[in-house]
Amino acid sequence: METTYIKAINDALRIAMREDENVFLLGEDIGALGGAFKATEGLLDEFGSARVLDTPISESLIVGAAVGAAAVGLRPVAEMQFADFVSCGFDQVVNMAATLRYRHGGNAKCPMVVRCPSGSGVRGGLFHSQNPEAWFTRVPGLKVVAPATAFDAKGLLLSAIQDDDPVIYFEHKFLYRRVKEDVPEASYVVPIGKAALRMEGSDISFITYGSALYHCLDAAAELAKEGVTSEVLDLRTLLPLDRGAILATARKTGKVLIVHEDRLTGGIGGEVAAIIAEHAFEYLDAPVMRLGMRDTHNAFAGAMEEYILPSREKVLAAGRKLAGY
Amino acid sequence: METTYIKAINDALRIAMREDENVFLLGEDIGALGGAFKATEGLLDEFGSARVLDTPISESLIVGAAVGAAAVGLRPVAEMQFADFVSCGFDQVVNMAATLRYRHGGNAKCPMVVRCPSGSGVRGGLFHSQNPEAWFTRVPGLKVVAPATAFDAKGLLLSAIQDDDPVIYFEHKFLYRRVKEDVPEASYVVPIGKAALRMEGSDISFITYGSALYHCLDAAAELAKEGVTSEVLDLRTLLPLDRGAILATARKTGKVLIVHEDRLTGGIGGEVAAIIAEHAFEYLDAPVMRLGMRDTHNAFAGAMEEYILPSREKVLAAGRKLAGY
Amino acid sequence: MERDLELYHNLRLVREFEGRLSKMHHQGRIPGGVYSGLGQEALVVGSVYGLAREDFIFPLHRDLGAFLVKGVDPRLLMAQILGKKTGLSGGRDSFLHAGSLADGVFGATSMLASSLPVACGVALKFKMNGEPNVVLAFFGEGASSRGDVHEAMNFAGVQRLPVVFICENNFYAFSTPQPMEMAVEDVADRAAGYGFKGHVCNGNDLFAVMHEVGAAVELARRGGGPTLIECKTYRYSGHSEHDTATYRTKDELLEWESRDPIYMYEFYLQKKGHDMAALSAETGERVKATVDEAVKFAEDSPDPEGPEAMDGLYATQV
Amino acid sequence: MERDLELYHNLRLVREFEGRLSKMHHQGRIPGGVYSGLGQEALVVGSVYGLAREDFIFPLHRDLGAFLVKGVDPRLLMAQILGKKTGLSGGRDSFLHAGSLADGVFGATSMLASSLPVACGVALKFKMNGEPNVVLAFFGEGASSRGDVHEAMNFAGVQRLPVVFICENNFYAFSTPQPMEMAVEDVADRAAGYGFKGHVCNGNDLFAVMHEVGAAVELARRGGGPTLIECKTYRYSGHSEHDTATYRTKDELLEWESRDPIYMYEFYLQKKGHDMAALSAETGERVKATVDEAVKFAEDSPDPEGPEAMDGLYATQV
Ligand SMILES: Cc1ncc(C[n+]2csc(CCOP(=O)(O)OP(=O)(O)O)c2C)c(N)n1
Ligand SMILES: Cc1ncc(C[n+]2csc(CCOP(=O)(O)OP(=O)(O)O)c2C)c(N)n1
Ligand SMILES: [Mg+2]
Ligand SMILES: [Mg+2]
Repeated sequence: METTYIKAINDALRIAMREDENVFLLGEDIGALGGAFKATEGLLDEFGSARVLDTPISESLIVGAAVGAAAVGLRPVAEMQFADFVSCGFDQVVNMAATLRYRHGGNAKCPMVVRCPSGSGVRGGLFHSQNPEAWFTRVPGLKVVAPATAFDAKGLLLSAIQDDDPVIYFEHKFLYRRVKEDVPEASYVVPIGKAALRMEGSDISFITYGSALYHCLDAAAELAKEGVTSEVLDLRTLLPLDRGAILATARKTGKVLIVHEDRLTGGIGGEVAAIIAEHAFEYLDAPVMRLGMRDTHNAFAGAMEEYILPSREKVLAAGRKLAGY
Repeated sequence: METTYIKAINDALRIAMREDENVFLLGEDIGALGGAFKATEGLLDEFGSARVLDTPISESLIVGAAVGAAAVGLRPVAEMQFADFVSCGFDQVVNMAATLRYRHGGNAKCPMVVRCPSGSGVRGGLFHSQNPEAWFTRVPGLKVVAPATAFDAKGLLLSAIQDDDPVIYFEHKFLYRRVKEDVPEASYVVPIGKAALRMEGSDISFITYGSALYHCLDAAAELAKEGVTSEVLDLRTLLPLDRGAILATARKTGKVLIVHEDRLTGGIGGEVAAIIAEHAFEYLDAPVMRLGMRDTHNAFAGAMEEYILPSREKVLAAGRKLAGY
Repeated sequence: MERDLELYHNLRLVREFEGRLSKMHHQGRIPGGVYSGLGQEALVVGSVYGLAREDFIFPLHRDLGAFLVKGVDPRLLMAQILGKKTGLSGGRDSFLHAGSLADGVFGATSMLASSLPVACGVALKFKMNGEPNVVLAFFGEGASSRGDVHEAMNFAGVQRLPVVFICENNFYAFSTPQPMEMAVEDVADRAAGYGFKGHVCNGNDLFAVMHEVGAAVELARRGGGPTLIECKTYRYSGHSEHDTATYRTKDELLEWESRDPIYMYEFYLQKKGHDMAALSAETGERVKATVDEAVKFAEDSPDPEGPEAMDGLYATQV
Repeated sequence: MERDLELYHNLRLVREFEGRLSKMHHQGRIPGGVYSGLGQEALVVGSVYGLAREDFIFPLHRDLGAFLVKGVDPRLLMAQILGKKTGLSGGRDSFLHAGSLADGVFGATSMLASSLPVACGVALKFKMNGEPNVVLAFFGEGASSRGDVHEAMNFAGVQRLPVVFICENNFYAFSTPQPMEMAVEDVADRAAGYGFKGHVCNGNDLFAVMHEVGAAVELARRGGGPTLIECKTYRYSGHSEHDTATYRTKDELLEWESRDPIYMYEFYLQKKGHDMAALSAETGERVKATVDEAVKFAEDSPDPEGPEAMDGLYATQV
């Protein structure tokens, strides 16, 4: 069935709640309103206000309460209204959730999901456009996923809800209604920790995730016309990284361009580049290149946002340069 | 004068407060107690409780109030009792302080310092050992420094206090009383943004900062006996990185080992490796190697802490491997 | 008399500005979100009117009027809302995510209530330097649930800071009605737990607001410490102009529209002997002209260039 | 009668355990920090005694006694404190940064008061599933300044959660005296702002604690929602065993030592006709034996191996 990315999320939540009565949702305006982006639309009607819980504006409480509920057997799915606000519940994510099992000597589970609507390109400005994923990919005990397709949005969310560890789920606002594709109606999972090879080729590799996937696919299609064949690897899971897939494509083509919408400095691209530079060094035929948002804040004005974000054209230019090495 | 690292910090605070009456301190137990680590010892007596302000246990308030005071012309130096607790004031650092100037169209200043006693090796366990620096190095608008020597501890703190931008100052608990060296009594600054070449050589490069510097120096000394000469670059400032110095040493030796106490995945080493892999590729004779804390939490037990942290021996082994390429 | 008319002018200016934004939004002339304060004019005018330039205000997303009353140039504010180069943030952010420190207006981030600790920092400076200035920190009843509110009020109580906390209780946080946000009727009750006074007032009644906030401001100036004033009010529009506000009833809206702050104030002016028809028309002309000019200025202003996104990050580049 | 003696045993056990730690610390036999609860025994015993295994407690750094009363094996607790493989966290962290979910004891992080939102989450499960269990969430008067306390109490009020918040007011947060932490005398006053009751009680008086907390627990079990109980008490030791506590006077300490909770309770037992000399000696022997055994178990336990630091991060490895 043709399904948008946001509808896929909605479907996953509904399926998970039907399959397991321990699954419940909490967050701001997720009930009657169905969430700021309608991710939870219709769920209050079907499951009632105990399982679709509207909270006060208290991000630290939302995450913390999810940890507590998870520790005693529920499977909470918390929503941040925007990913940007996870900074207000930061301690609960990185110290409370991430270490729960560890500090209980392994005798605890923390099966919770924090949904974070993230990303730029929607004229959101400084505080409604952030890509905070790399704050969390450096925290052991967490898992971090960032689907780019509607299929993955659904399958990764179902995986995340079934997972016994805390999963930070970054859903991309720009893709909500722009991505539309055939998605099975039934329940299925996309495994956490596995990247997806979206395109096979032999000349250069794009390693990417989230909204930037589409720039890479577009650029790869264009490059194909120029006789350059590309691999496009969609990471999907950012913690733990699929090192096998990363190294395989790097070794295969010897030329890697890492692309993400997150800021260049401190984005996950640095980690990916470092892994390649250390473990695929002998195979490299060119510098490991990176393209990310420029090192500034998420400026609002159209020309500014365009200037700082990766785009099809920027990826293409970088890809050409790489292919030319 | 022979001065410990912690005494150098104390001296810098005293000098700054004498030089500029707009400088004041705020934090938990910094007054009568002189701080959990005695960094502010004696300052209450000299400057009074208005300028050495004991606050309630409210990290978000501490950082936020510093931003407010800075915006109207004071120069606050906030203390986190442990760096780990900066997670409780995270939003104020990354959203409020870091964007203040930007969102006021450039017409604002935020001359504040957040002192964060960080680091492992002191049997502090999960929440008194953290190295949170890389959460902040991905945030434009902030500056991040991490001195390794007593001289730098003083000079960088004085620089940070004089700087018109928010500076997150990571001081290393392990070094507080273990580092002792000649430090000028007078006021001086160490410029933010400049790395220091601690040792010159031609075979391999260590790039490091903080407590790991000493492991690198020890390993380099040992390697010298084996006929391998090393460069040791102490980054000192982590945002902005001194790209010039990083690339210079990488190009010179063609063999780089990045070492930090911060966790391997997501530490600043990934960023440094990526910069080298992209911009010094042609000069590389070996994989860019990294050594950091293992990807887990700061475990408490002695053998565990030893197992996960970098050490002289681990650096030496990695250095030998690198030299052997 | 002078004051009566100034207040009236302010009320009408705020409403005209807000109303225009709503219209422009529906015409697709505004690039970002618009969070209307229509209906809450008495609250912002009554609390900010009469402050000195050196006093600071910390407005939130619905406090556009506070910018205007505090002295921010309507043209710059409109340019800010349109994301223009001439806007307060030079196009870097939109709507009220910008301030004008020279006018004593602190720009908020989006993180609700995160401004309150910062407001304490400004007040701390006033106290430390013995300056007789005050800080007004606004927050919604929804934002009152955030931890930063607690940390800020507690600290303000301990340090007896010259800050007035103003809670705009408009009974909803986005779609969430007050009973889902808190188990009490009055946020003002919380002041007792911080060692200062809390008062509830009718936020649609200009005089009530001026009276309560005025007294709190005077107390703060005299070194008497903080006060919490809760103003009960109502927003006519949805949460943002995108929101159709189906979570509330038409009757409820009607009830509140009948308590319209400007209407109430006009009744007062009429009692005082003004020819309200004439005054209303004349004031309407004036504020319309001001807003027209602001719109023209803003729309004629250049957009920022892309590379300007890299400027303004640091005061001292390394 | 049975109960009287059990309570006495608990009080003495906690004191013996705490006292032993202090001694061992000074002998250099404890690798990390020790935060003594000596003097606060009535508070932890009185509040935790009588809870069911399914009830949950959220102890903080000074609530070692709460672990013991709730049923955590003293040997495992001692092993935890020594960082042994047999400890609750298997050596991964030290002292009270570990819990035992099977015993209904939630392990805290170091971030003070960050447990309170989590306590609400556990209570939410009890409410959702209609289980008649309760949650006790402890926090110091110092920790009361953190935003998480506010967010948690507000939410607990809205949802009428079965949680009892217990503020241990021992008048200091590390070196900071209460007047620098808050502008009120009683933290309990804050409950009113969250729509539930707050009570102050003498935390050194076992009966007072049992009475207040007991009533709150019963209320919570019946679906009556949260309560805040503030217990005034005093820690005899410094903040940690490293702290010489020069920020307070000898006289103040003496005054509080004269309100010793165990002494008070022994006076009660004596009034009830017990031969206190005999009972005290006998109980002393028993608790000494228990702690001896715990120490022996812990010290004989193996240290964890280095690579174990990598285990326990994930339930389902990828
Ligand atoms: C920390 C944080 N969480 C969530 C939001 C999203 N948000 C923006 S406005 C709003 C409702 C605010 O309600 P209230 O404080 O009552 O102000 P009002 O809009 O009613 O004037 C929400 C939830 C935010 N901006 N910041
Ligand atoms: C968020 C946070 N900030 C600071 C600290 C450091 N710290 C540990 S205990 C303590 C004092 C706590 O005082 P209180 O809550 O009154 O408990 P008490 O020690 O008096 O029992 C401080 C400041 C911490 N653990 N967590
Ligand atoms: Mg509201
Ligand atoms: Mg205390």
